[in-house]
Amino acid sequence: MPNEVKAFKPKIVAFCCNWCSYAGADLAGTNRLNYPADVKIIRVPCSCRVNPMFILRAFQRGADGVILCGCHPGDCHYTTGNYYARRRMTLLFSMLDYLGIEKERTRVEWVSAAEGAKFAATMNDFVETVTRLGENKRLEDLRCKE
Amino acid sequence: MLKLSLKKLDELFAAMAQSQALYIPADNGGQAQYLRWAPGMKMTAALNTVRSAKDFFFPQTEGLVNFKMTGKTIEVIDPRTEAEDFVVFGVRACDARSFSILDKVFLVDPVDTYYQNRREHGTIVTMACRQPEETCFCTSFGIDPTHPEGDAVCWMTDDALYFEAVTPKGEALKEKIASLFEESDDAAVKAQQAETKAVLDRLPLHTFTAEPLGGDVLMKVFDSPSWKSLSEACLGCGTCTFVCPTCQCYDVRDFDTGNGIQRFRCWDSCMYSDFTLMAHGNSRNSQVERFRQRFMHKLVYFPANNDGEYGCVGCGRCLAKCPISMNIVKVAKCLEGELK
Amino acid sequence: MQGMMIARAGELLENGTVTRVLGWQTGEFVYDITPAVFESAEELEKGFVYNSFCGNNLSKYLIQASRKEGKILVFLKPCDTYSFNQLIKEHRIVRENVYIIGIPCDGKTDGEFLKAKGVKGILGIREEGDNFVVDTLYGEKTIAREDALPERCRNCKSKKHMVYDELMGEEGEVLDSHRFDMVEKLEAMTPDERFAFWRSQLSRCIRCNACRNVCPACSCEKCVFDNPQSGIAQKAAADSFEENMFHIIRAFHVAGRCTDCGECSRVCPQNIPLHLLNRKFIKDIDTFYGEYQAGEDTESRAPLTNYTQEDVEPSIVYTRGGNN
Amino acid sequence: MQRIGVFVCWCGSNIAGTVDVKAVSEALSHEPGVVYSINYQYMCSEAGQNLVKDAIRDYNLTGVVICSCSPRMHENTFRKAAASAGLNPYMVEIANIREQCSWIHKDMPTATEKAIILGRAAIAKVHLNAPLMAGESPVIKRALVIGGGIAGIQTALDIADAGFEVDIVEKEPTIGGKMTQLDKTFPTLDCAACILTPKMVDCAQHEKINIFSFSEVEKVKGFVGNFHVTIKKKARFVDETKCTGCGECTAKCPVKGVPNEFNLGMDNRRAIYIPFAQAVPKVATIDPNYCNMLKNGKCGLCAKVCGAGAIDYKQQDQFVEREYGAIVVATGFNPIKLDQFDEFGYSQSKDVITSLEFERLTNAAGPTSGTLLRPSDGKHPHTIVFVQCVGSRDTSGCGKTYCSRICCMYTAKHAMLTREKYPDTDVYVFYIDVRSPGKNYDEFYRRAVEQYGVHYIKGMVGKVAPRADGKLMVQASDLIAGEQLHIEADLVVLATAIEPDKTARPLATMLTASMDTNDFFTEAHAKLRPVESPTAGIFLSGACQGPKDIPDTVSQAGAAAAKVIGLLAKDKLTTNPCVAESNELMCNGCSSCEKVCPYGAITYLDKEFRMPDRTTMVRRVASVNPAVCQGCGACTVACPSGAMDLKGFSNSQIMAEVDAICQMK
Amino acid sequence: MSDRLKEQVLRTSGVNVLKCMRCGKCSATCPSYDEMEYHPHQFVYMVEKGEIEKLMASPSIYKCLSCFACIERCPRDVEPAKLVEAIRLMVIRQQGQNHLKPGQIPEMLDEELPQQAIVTAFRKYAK
Repeated sequence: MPNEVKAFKPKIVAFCCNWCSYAGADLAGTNRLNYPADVKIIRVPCSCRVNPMFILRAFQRGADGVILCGCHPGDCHYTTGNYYARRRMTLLFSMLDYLGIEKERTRVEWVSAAEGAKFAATMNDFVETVTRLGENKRLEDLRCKE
Repeated sequence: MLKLSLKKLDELFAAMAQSQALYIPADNGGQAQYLRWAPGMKMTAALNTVRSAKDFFFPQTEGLVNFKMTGKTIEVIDPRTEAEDFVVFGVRACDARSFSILDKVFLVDPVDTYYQNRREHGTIVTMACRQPEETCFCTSFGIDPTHPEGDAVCWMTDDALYFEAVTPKGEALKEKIASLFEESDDAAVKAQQAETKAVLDRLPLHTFTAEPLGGDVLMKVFDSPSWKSLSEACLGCGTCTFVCPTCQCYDVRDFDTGNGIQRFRCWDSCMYSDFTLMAHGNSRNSQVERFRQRFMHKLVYFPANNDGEYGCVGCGRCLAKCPISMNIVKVAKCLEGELK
Repeated sequence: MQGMMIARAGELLENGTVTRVLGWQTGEFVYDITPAVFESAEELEKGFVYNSFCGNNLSKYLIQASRKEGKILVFLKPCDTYSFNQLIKEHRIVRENVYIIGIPCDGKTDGEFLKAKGVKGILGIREEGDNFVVDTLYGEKTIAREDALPERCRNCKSKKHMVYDELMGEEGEVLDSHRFDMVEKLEAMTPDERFAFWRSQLSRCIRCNACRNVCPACSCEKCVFDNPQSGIAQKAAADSFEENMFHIIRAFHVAGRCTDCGECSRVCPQNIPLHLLNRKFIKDIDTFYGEYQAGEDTESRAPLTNYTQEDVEPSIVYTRGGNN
Repeated sequence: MQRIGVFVCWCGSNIAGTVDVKAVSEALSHEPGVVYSINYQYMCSEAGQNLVKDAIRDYNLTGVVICSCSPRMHENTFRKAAASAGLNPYMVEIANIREQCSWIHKDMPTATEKAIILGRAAIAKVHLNAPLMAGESPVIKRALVIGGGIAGIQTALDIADAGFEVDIVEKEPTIGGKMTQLDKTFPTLDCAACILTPKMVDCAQHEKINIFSFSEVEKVKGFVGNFHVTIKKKARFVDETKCTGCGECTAKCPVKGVPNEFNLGMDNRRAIYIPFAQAVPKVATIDPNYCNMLKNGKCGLCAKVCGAGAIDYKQQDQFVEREYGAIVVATGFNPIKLDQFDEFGYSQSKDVITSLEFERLTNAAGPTSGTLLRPSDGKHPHTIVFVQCVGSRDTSGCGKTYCSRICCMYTAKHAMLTREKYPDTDVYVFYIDVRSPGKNYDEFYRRAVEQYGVHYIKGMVGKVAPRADGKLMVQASDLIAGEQLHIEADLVVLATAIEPDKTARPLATMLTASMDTNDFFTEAHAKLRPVESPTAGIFLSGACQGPKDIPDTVSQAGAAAAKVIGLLAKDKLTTNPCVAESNELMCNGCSSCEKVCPYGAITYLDKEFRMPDRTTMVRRVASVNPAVCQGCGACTVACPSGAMDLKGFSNSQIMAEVDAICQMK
Repeated sequence: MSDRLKEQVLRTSGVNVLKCMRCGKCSATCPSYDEMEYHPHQFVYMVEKGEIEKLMASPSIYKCLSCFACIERCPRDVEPAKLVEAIRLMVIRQQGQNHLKPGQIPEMLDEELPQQAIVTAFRKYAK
């Protein structure tokens, strides 16, 4: 009898802005739209609150994928926050890719408060992508896995 | 004295690596460093490694104790695994001397068991120098680079390696590898030593001496007005300390793994603004004071406490690596000038 | 040039325009030059030097120096003037307290670089035409100037001073350099190759902080990596993650502010090509948000404190050409 | 160490149906710092809230974690409950185990495991929470309206009528703005002056309204509720308080050839002038560029004839400092310059005019006293060509990319009025699209076509060439007929695009209000907050926010006034305590944070610091105004040294959540 | 077929026909308007619809003077003249087979022939 291989369950951190994406996630819940429990949401006031440090920290602590959700560009509650977030994340992701770290582990998605379905679909897709990539090995801190 | 054709060097390494880990100076991305030998690995052509050999006994980071937290319970774990025996091959005379300086710090009471453990497991095979650099000044500290200290000593000529065991550890190693060697006289070694010594006399720093400094002139040197100008350009980075074979300061830090704490020590640098930072604040508040600490330690405090032995071995690494080219030689010469 | 500089600095000290001079001082060897402050003509005569080894970018020293009493004269090479401007933009230097003399530069080398070229035991160096003739313990060696210059100078981005109060010698031009060639080469690799490349480089890091402490953009009062409250403080890179973390965050913090002076790579004792990280950000910024050269001026908004509604989406990273 | 209480809500079966709430409260009770953990059917109910309150008292809780529905639902409920039990409301964190857990997962073990992790994250955060106090700032009960056009006037009147003081700052010698120059207004064709001048007079007479005419805003400091504004009263060389506006001086002034800006240079005024008869304030102004007395000290005639002794050649610019609780921007618009449009011959022929010039030509107070005459020869034009979209919807870089929005309607008005007054004229209107979406607008446009026989031609004019005989050769396409037309016209009227007034950009900088690429002020939210600027306390009225016609401008002016009244009606503003805070010891003063702050909440001060080596050093450091900061956190990431942090969502709090979520267990 | 042609026209011309807002200013400004069967604005619209063959067959393409007035005047930067040029080029390319072969050119060269003409000839016929 073959050894039972435990299916890989990725750890996903989702940063959601309070005004659009967190509300979008709530709407997904209200509409009972399923997405994997591997996704855990952290509420931030705005996508521009998310520091690249947080993303690296998540990977250090064992996350396999990090996704940032914010209001659609132009719809930011604070007018311009997501524009800055967009530039920061574009450059950060490009840098991670440049270092040879799988670029599919990071993602930015604009999800409005009305887009519960999009939120669920996005999370399903992201979990699938990260599951395919497997465990985060390139940006891991072994000390945190003891 | 034993002799081995350089063609058989790989065999020698293989033999040494058979029963223990073997580290040799090799190139990594163009930089010489000690690497664990694996078949095919070649020795570097560089005179010395960028980092010194102190890493083997006093690594840059070292786990001290772990605290594992489960809910509200804490478990204390000693992370040390029994160290395996290892051989460091190709250590230069300067680095070899540095171990005796480190021993004076870590093996005196209270003994640092982490250091002691590693020291006991290590066998040092040194290698005499043939082509010193202009930055070398080990002779200023009474070191003979043509005949280094060590558990065993090697000389390398154009075609052969000569081996001589010095300590019981060296003898033990010799036994394991003796079959590869042939007995030889020391004529070739002597010739090479003479040749190297001629070069040593032409080194720009061969007349340098730290002699005028030491514990006797402590306060005079301490209050020198030159510290300010000497340290003015210092960036406060740790390059000099981290490449130094004798710098032994460390800091103890906690790392939160999410499941507990790993307490580790890591090299500290007196050049850093948080060096010896305590609850009340910092005892050396300005870069001048921190800069002074480094050189006072090596040239004054250390000899004062250790029978006149300086805390420098003249390896020249800090001369080569300081981003602003300020170094112990410039400092010592300036202070000595003032003492005259 | 050195003579002119000493003479002019002496004049300015003499007539009271400045009270101090920031320049370079001779050392033990021909190449170990230290930035230094001179306060009199005698000091200048005794130790002031300007030659092919004066690679240090003096701009960062002005953060402290310009806050002291009196005006300070500083000699800035073209690439140092970019750093100066950037620091002015960030209100780090008190401009009124600085008198800048722009000086020409045809590339700076250093002892370590020559040694990497296989020169051992350097005793002296002469510049003969386009060559460096190096007198060593083991005989004389001739190296073409071009080969003796490190990457940052071979791909010099500008011989033009962005700011000065007075200029010595001819003003140069902003150059078309090939400084992104290596970045492009890396981009063309597979992620696995890139990962292997950066691991082999960054694993050598000894976290001496030389790159950070020399960097004119890394001029924080307290670096996040030194600050226990930041949550990411590190004293030593304990493992590969921390090596990556330090260099990613450092590059990110200087993104859009880095003038590409190349000091980080010059000072790295382990010869890690750190400028390739900064240049990646510069190149990305140029491609995504339009050409931007930090330090070109003192007014414009930096790319990371700016935006347009039409900016590219982060997904460009997945979709753009090149190797994945 | 905090003393944390954990409260797990069943939400009936909403949570308890999928999440093993007992297991959750049991698991979380073992977390460090947790001294109390319980589950209950409905935490948000009176009884549930009492559980929380009692536990706070009984167990001396310093932190509370509620595992329940979304914080968007009940965060406030539980904060209030905590406050009533004496715990700082910001010591409460919610773990969302309903919307983000029980409702999306079907499998109980999975959902329970996730709920525990979410609870742990909340506990980790609470450990680092600090009590926060909502601040208060007083409100100065006076508003400033910048711009005295119809937008500014309407806003000022509405605010003043509510009983608050209002200052209007107008850069021209009179208020009234562009509307004073119009003849009739669509779609009802009432005379602009007839509906505007009473409002201008109301302003002048309103005891709560203070008009600073011929004045500009020089400097703005402060924040919502508490602005300090310096107003520059430009020297008009006439004492406003003495001048009666009798007009004696303007009649006697010997300098006659000054182009009259009110009539767009189509006739002349004197060096001392009152812009028009109904000007408010009706006070003369001396134009120093033309006045002989001011230029070379010879003349002084006006001073001699002035019975009130109001002329003051020595008058200087004056600076007035005023305080305001709110500022309304109503800087309006201008037609663009036409120098990029040579094809229409505007600079080559006097008979090619802009629509605003056409307004003056048909206005009874205009240069022709209301008779439509060609500017070149004073003859009656028989063929008039109107060209729409001149410079609007232009992406080539010559004009403006947007639709100027008012041109279709005023062109229809011009065409209609021309046909009505001069039925013998042929009127052509070249259009790309006719946009008439307002109330009664399309009917208005159709009347021009159907009732007045205006020739509307779908197509564009390509060239206007003046001929030697004074005719204008108009070459245009008729896209529907598929032919190229060549019309001999007497007058060509260009419906010129409009752009924000040039003073708007520097003003926006002073106000730290954001602008779009066209220099229109941006609104806080395009749909939901259209009259507010993202900068608190700054409101927008009229065309400074985007092209607008009079009805829309007046509506927006009223809306802006309502917002201002709402603000001024408060004695104090409660500020959101979750704001950014700069640690001066770490701040570099680099200005990165200030650049990304959408609210202008960050200012800099030079502060003296004692250095570790006991010397002192003056450094520039950022300071956040908590009354203005909205807590987005953009500055925290822009700050390289980590000096800037956000209360309630601090770096360490967010990282603690990350850690808890990623924890290996 | 027409899709391929359209794509080719768009590629050669570099024009984005979707930017057109149908104002007709190009045709209003065109000096050759009356000579043309299809007018500048129709070029834009017909390319958008993919009716390239019709345009290729029309003498209109030779009536365009390439004065670029339409390009100059277009408020949307559509550049109709570039479309006309692109369609002309397509016709010329089609005719390629019936005309010179590169091999024929050398013997036709004479001293008087301007360099420009040689280069042009290669450009037109070398394929």
